[in-house]
Amino acid sequence: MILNQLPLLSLLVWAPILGGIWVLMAGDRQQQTVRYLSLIISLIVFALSVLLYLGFDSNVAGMQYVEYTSWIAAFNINYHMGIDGISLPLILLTTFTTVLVILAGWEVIERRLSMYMASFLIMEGLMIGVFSALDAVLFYVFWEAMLIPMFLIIGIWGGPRRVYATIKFFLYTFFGSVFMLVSFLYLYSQAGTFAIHEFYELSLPMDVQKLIFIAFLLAFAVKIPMWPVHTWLPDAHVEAPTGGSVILAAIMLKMGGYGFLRFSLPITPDASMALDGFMIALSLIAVVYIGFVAMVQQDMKKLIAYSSIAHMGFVTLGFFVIYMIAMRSDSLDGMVMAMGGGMIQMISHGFISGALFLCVGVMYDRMHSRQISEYGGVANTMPQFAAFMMLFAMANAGLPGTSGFVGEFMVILASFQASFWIAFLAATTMILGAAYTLWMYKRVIFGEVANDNVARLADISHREKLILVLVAIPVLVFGLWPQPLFEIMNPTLEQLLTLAMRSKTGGG
Amino acid sequence: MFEQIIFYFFGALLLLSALMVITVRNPVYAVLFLVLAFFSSAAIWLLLRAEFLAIVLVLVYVGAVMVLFLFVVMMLDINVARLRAGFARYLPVAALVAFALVVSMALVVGTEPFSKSDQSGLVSYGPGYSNTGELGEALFTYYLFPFEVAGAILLVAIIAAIALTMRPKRETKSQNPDAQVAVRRQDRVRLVKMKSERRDS
Amino acid sequence: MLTLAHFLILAALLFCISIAGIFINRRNVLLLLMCIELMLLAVNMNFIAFSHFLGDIHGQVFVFFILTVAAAESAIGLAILVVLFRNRDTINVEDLDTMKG
Amino acid sequence: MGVDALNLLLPEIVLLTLACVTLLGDIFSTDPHHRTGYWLAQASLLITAVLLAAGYSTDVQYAMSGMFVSDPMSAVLKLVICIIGLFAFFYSREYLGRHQILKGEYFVLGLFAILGMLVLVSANSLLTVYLGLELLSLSLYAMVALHRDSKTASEAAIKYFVLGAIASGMLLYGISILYGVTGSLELGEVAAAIEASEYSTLAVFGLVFVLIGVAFKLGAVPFHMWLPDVYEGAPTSVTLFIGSAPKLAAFAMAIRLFVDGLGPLLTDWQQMLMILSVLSMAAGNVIAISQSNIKRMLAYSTIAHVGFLLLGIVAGTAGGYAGSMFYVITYALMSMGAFAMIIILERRGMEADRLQDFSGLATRNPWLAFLMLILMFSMAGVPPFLGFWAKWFVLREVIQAGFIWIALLAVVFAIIGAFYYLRIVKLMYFDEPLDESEPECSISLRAVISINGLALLLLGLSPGMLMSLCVAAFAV
Amino acid sequence: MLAGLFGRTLGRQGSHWVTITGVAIASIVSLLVFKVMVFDRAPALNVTLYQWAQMGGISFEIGFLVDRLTATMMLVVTFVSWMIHIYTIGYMHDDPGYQRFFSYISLFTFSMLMLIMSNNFLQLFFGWEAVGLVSYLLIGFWFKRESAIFASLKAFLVNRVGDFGFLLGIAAVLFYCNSLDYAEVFAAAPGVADTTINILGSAEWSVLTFICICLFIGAMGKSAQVPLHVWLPDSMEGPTPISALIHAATMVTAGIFMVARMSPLYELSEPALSFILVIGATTAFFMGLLGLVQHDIKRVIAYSTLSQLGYMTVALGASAYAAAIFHLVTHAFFKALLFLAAGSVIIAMHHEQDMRKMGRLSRFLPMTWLTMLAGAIALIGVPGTSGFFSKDAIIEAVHLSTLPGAGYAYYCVLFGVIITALYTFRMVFLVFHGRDNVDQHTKGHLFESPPVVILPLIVLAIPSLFLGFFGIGPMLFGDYFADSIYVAPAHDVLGEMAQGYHGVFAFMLHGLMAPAVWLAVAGVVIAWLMYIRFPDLPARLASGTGALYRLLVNKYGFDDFNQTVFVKGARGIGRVCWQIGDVLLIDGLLVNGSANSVRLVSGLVRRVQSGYLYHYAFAMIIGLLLLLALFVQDWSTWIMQSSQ
Repeated sequence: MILNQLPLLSLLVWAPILGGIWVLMAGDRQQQTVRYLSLIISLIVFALSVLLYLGFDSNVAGMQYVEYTSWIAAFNINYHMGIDGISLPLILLTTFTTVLVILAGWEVIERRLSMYMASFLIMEGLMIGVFSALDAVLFYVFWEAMLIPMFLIIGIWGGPRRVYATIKFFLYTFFGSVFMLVSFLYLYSQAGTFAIHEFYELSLPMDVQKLIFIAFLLAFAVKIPMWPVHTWLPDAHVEAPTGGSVILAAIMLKMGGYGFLRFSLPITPDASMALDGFMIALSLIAVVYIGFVAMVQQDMKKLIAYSSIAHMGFVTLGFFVIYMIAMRSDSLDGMVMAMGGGMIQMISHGFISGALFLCVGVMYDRMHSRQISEYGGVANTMPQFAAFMMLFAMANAGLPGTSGFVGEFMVILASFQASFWIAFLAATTMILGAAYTLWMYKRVIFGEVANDNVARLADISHREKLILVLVAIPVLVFGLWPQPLFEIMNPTLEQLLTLAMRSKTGGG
Repeated sequence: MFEQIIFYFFGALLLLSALMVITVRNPVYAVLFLVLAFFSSAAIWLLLRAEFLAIVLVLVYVGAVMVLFLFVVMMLDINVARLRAGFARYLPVAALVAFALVVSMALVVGTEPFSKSDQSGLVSYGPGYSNTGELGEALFTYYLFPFEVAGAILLVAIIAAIALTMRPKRETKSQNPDAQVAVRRQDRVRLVKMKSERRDS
Repeated sequence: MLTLAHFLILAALLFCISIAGIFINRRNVLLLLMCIELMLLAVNMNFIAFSHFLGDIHGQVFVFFILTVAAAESAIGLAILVVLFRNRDTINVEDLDTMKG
Repeated sequence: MGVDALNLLLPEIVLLTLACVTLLGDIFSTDPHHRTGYWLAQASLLITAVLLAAGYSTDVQYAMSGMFVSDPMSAVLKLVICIIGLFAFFYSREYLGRHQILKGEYFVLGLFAILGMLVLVSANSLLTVYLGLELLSLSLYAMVALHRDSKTASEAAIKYFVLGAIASGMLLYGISILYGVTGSLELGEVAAAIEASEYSTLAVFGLVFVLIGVAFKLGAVPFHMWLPDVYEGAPTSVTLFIGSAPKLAAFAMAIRLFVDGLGPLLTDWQQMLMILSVLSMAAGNVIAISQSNIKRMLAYSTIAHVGFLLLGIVAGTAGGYAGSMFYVITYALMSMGAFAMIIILERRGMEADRLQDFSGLATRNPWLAFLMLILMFSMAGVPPFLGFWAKWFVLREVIQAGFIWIALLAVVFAIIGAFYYLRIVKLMYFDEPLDESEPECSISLRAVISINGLALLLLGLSPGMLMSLCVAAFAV
Repeated sequence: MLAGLFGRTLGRQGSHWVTITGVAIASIVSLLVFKVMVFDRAPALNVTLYQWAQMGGISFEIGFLVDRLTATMMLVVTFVSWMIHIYTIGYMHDDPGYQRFFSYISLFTFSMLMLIMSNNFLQLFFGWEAVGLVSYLLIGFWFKRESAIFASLKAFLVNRVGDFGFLLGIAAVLFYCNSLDYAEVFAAAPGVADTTINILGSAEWSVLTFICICLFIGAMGKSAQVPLHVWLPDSMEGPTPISALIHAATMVTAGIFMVARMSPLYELSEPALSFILVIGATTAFFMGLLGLVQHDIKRVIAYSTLSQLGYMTVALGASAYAAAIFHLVTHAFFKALLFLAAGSVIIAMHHEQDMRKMGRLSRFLPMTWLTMLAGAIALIGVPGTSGFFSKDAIIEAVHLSTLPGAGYAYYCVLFGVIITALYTFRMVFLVFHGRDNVDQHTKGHLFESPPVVILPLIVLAIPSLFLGFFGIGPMLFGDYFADSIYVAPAHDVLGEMAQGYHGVFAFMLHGLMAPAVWLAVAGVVIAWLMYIRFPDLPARLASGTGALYRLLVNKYGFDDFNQTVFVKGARGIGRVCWQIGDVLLIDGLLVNGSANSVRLVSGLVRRVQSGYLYHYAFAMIIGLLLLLALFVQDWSTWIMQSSQ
């Protein structure tokens, strides 16, 4: 169809970036125009992504909207982009979230507004680039470049310890990704190209695969983040401005998961199979250990950050439990369910954690405190807000009917097919998750009005209500009817499984 | 035999004076010992049938460069006494390093093929041979390019030396005629209008 | 009889002496310059010896250039030394530590 | 020697002549601002650059009885050197004016230094290598000391001079040994002779001394000691000059000596350089963290970068050399920009060389801050800036050559290095300015630095052309 | 039927009218359904609405299954909920959260229907959690009351513990039966009957047992069986209508319903059945005991609810599903009745719930007193009342059951009866008769509740008294649940009872012969002695049996145990993990540690750059020596030469 002729992906990547530069040029003189300009740009991009979705053929497993032009001829590096069933939802998530973030920063940000908006727009473009790059170098460029705006966002508009947090964030992620670069280069030296799908065909000996896998692991585990390389996340989240936290939680973390699907599993299947126990163990630690840690947090954002880690534990669990399923009971359905569960978990976590951060932001803008102890009885003064927050809290606790439930449900069901104990530990999240989320909710929202600051709180404005409603819709829709997502993903996932299940050690 | 005597004598002299250069208290003596070192090495070069370079070394180098050194030494009146304090402290480590270096260099240079006795000793050229001529020929044909570059280097040296050390004399009072001619009245005389003060008695 | 090795070892010794001189004396920059002259002398010795034993004039030409350059070098070096002395009234090496770390 | 030789040498000859013209023109003009000297110098560089660009050809030609070679590498490097010279003079002018050291000699010496680089870049004989090196170094010594009334400058000069003289003495000693072993000075013949002879030990012995000469010029650990002091002490404009162009020449020197001259000893100098490069990366990155003077910090970062670019040579393949070449060009652009930024930021004749001078720049002048941000991230090797591609290229070659562990080491140090670049960005963007004053500098200066900074971004977005140039340089 | 979705944001009046009409419609519709199902003998209808998700071969769907069982439940749920809507108008009319309340209970009705009408596990779980959510919301309805929100959190978490098992059960079902649809699962169940699962060590479990027990853990959470009962008494912090609707009539019976629904599975696993039996019996007896020492009127009823649930569970365990459901139905009515009556007392006493502050109220609240009495006798199972039939049936069933643990269960339920009678009439006497402890102020304006409150009481009182009379025949011994409940021949206790069943009156006579009735009577008598005749007896008794009494007052220490072990423990672990694991080890040691060490090193190394020329030169020389030593020296030859 006509859409396939249009270079939609390039538009998606470059429109926000150029738009961001435009916004930057507009300067801080007339803030209102800056706001509307950036809002319009983000809306346009979102519309484009919707076009993308409409034109997407969910029966095809392979890449669509492929664009291919030579970039650096000397080394056969190409501007090669395309999307499949796992990148499309993430792109949609990205564009959607950016709109929210821009709305969220509407009146809150006064200092260097244009720069704020611009960095978010530019980051949007880069993130879409990450999700649609099919050339390893291109992917890496987007992947790293994305750090710069985030670094600034946290550092400029962040909280008191922002400098520590942002430098920690940057170095952590940088640390992870350089090893990925090295392994890309190694793969290139073997395959003679940077095309990712060529890497898939490459056959490598076991020990090499393990090394590459570990290099990838460093990069993606830091991003996702997995225990024990997660400690940048709480700091970054706590210090980042609301929008920053939202983007971090909603999209950046997903890149780790995406990376696992796009690189680790297909390129080093044998290593993944060999190390799956290790990965599963880490994931379960993330679920249980972090669950406990989250329970004792005094800072709302920290608590949500830790809960994000726990939830991402499910993602990795879903991705790596497939090998055990294969060993235990060779049921393809189970594996698809595991992976799909992981994917759904990513998407829904994007919405939910984003929403929760927005909620915290709403309160923070009023009270300028994130300490749970300083709140209490907010429901008395902000009933509508309390209702929304209840919804998202429940979603975070994985209540059926919200999208938060779907992923966990799938993953637990699937992991049972691998081993009872994995399922058992994973299912503890039902208790832990409910415990820390609702306990926080109880202490913040319920109870008598704690202090007169709370008493002075005004209920959410129309803008905030709009934002929260916008998020609430997908949370509920995908909770009650996730099928559309599965329709998009299934073919890709099945193909991915075949890639992840074969052995590549032969001959290499 | 005669050559060996000469070699060992001047070699010893060379090393000795070099040692003196780095050990004597007074920089002036140091320079003079350096001159001595140059002389003795010139002698050894003669032994190696490099007359022109030997001469150049003595005339140009000693005659110009060393004198320059002396000049500078004299110009900057340096407190000789302070210059050697705590000298012995560093002697051992220096000696150690130097020795290590000597060993590692001598090992290579000494044990390698150069010491093979089959190699003919010092050759002597016939009467018709002119070292200078050879040198000049090579220099102005084969080595034209380096020669030019060397010229540039000398030019740089000149420029640098002047730019660094020459300072316009401030004490001399020179006059500037055209400034004097160009001067106008109002530059010199300033007329001030003021109310005449009332003298009250 | 004299072999190439004799001259080379002589040069090597000279070289080592000059190097020792460079950090044996911690006071006078001037002496450093002299040590450098010695070093060049050693090199020249090498070249001439080689060129003689190889029966090849190029070595001597090289020495010629070295002498030229060394002259220029010492000129500049002394100029810098003078500037230094004008600025700080000392050429004591141990006083030249305003920049460190 | 025929006409073709003259054609080959034309740029050098023209530059030499014009340098002399500049000298005279400056002497005979009484202009206190030395406009004549300045513009003559710029013109001569421009002409040379044009000639070089016009004379670019991908085949290798020898001239001057084989002492002069012109090949793609030399062509590219010379061109870049001239361009950098243009920029450097441009940046220098106002600075010199502010510090009362605006002299014609400055530009003349600069021209001669560049001439020396050109000679060095296309030297094909041990002799011309030595002479080119000396021409370059002597001019630089003088330029450093040119700020006559500055204590630090003269101290830096004397340190630079003494150590440099020692280094060149060692280089000479090595050359003499090589000459003794091979009985020749022309690099090709040297290589052939070493290939033929069985006494490799002596050759390696010579190699060690030669290598020290090169390492000193590049500033590789442990022959780097001069670098921080000179960078800090010298007038910033001179630091800018020293920090950029001569590195290219030194790289060329390394290639000439090791690859052209001592190719047969590949494995030996590979190992030596490996040690040096790892040491350099470690020392440079680690020490830079604890610096408070930005010129000094950049000096240490230079050392680290040198370590990285040595890796390409360590790889020992044509690709590796191309990688290093790309790296050194990139590095020259970056460091030039960084030092230029220091020049631009200085206020009321106050050197802006403390880190604090950068704090809050983003509020004082967003555009300059943005340029500096580009420079810093580029140095840290973050895409999409050019610095990333440089690291990428070198790493690629190192891995191609199979030194994966070295590559891992390199990236780890790169991470450590990222920290102090980030710190500058942090100062500019996250901290409050010490004073609200706008940096006073001419529009033209801003324009040029903008070109410089954006070049890093744009080249970073499409590095293909430059890369293929570098690859072509070693395709023969 | 989805009336619950209305009435969110309308005004006060609007909200209750909309919701009530909604629920009314719902109940009428369900009445129709009931009729269609029961009297017209229509086949069960099983429809699929839409596909929820499709993963590989497995497809999750949302659909409805309506059969007799469902119909019965629907009727009960909608009817009771209707009554309670009406009641609420009176009870809550001066509460700020009026609309909120209505929307909640309608939502609850919706999700309850969702639960009982689902045709697959997924949807069951949906409803399961949804009712949990609503009960959480409603217990914490007065969110200003610390105790209330604490109770709500507790309820939700404890339920989560149950759901935890439930989810695992579902996972197992999916794994072994490869589907979540009831029909398919039941079809596949016999096939997997002999497969075993290896949980830990070498213990081989029958898969079905595992599944059943997991599912039952869920039921334990919902239906508040020991040890997951702790939330129910606290849940009385919620408004009384809620206590009546959710925590007596409907939600808590979801577990019972579920097990009955899963009868085809349970029938295949005896261990599971006996497990259920024992749990149920324990609950029935010991929770009843607790009812004796409570002073809060609602808590007393709550504990009685617990023990009644225990009865139902026992019935399930004895695979007398029909009896369980029957008791569920009757219990729904009379317990709702009791609660509402208590509620009206509470209104009258101005939200005073302590029975020690009541007494002699029968004069002021005649209607309440009567209805309460009706509820009471139904509860203790006076012959003729509905409670009598259902409970006796259960006792009989247990008597006949042959499963391991049946004996224990039998005595538990038997003595449960006397306890029931005791605490029920203790309550009645304390509140309505005995010593008058009402302070004058309250007495001043103590008057009967408004008609909207009384009406439901009466309406509920009728079925509580007479439902059993008509119900027992068809429900227990007819083929009422023809296709919706499956009982293995081996366990068909009701079948056996059916042999001895000759009509309602015979059953009553037979009941009179049975010990249960007499025990009940004994209980009443004791209560009368203690609280009317010798009112100071209880105190002495309490002091006499100090230890036992304290044990009861502390509710066997369950709460303290949970508080200390789970809550504190969890926080402790969390703190340890955070402070030591994250902050100290990972951040402190690895992240910042490495950073600091680098900074330290750099601080040290920069010293080398001393600024002294000779040090610099020295460094160069050292470098030279190093390189020479490494690459040039061919030591072996050197040694050779030196040895020559």
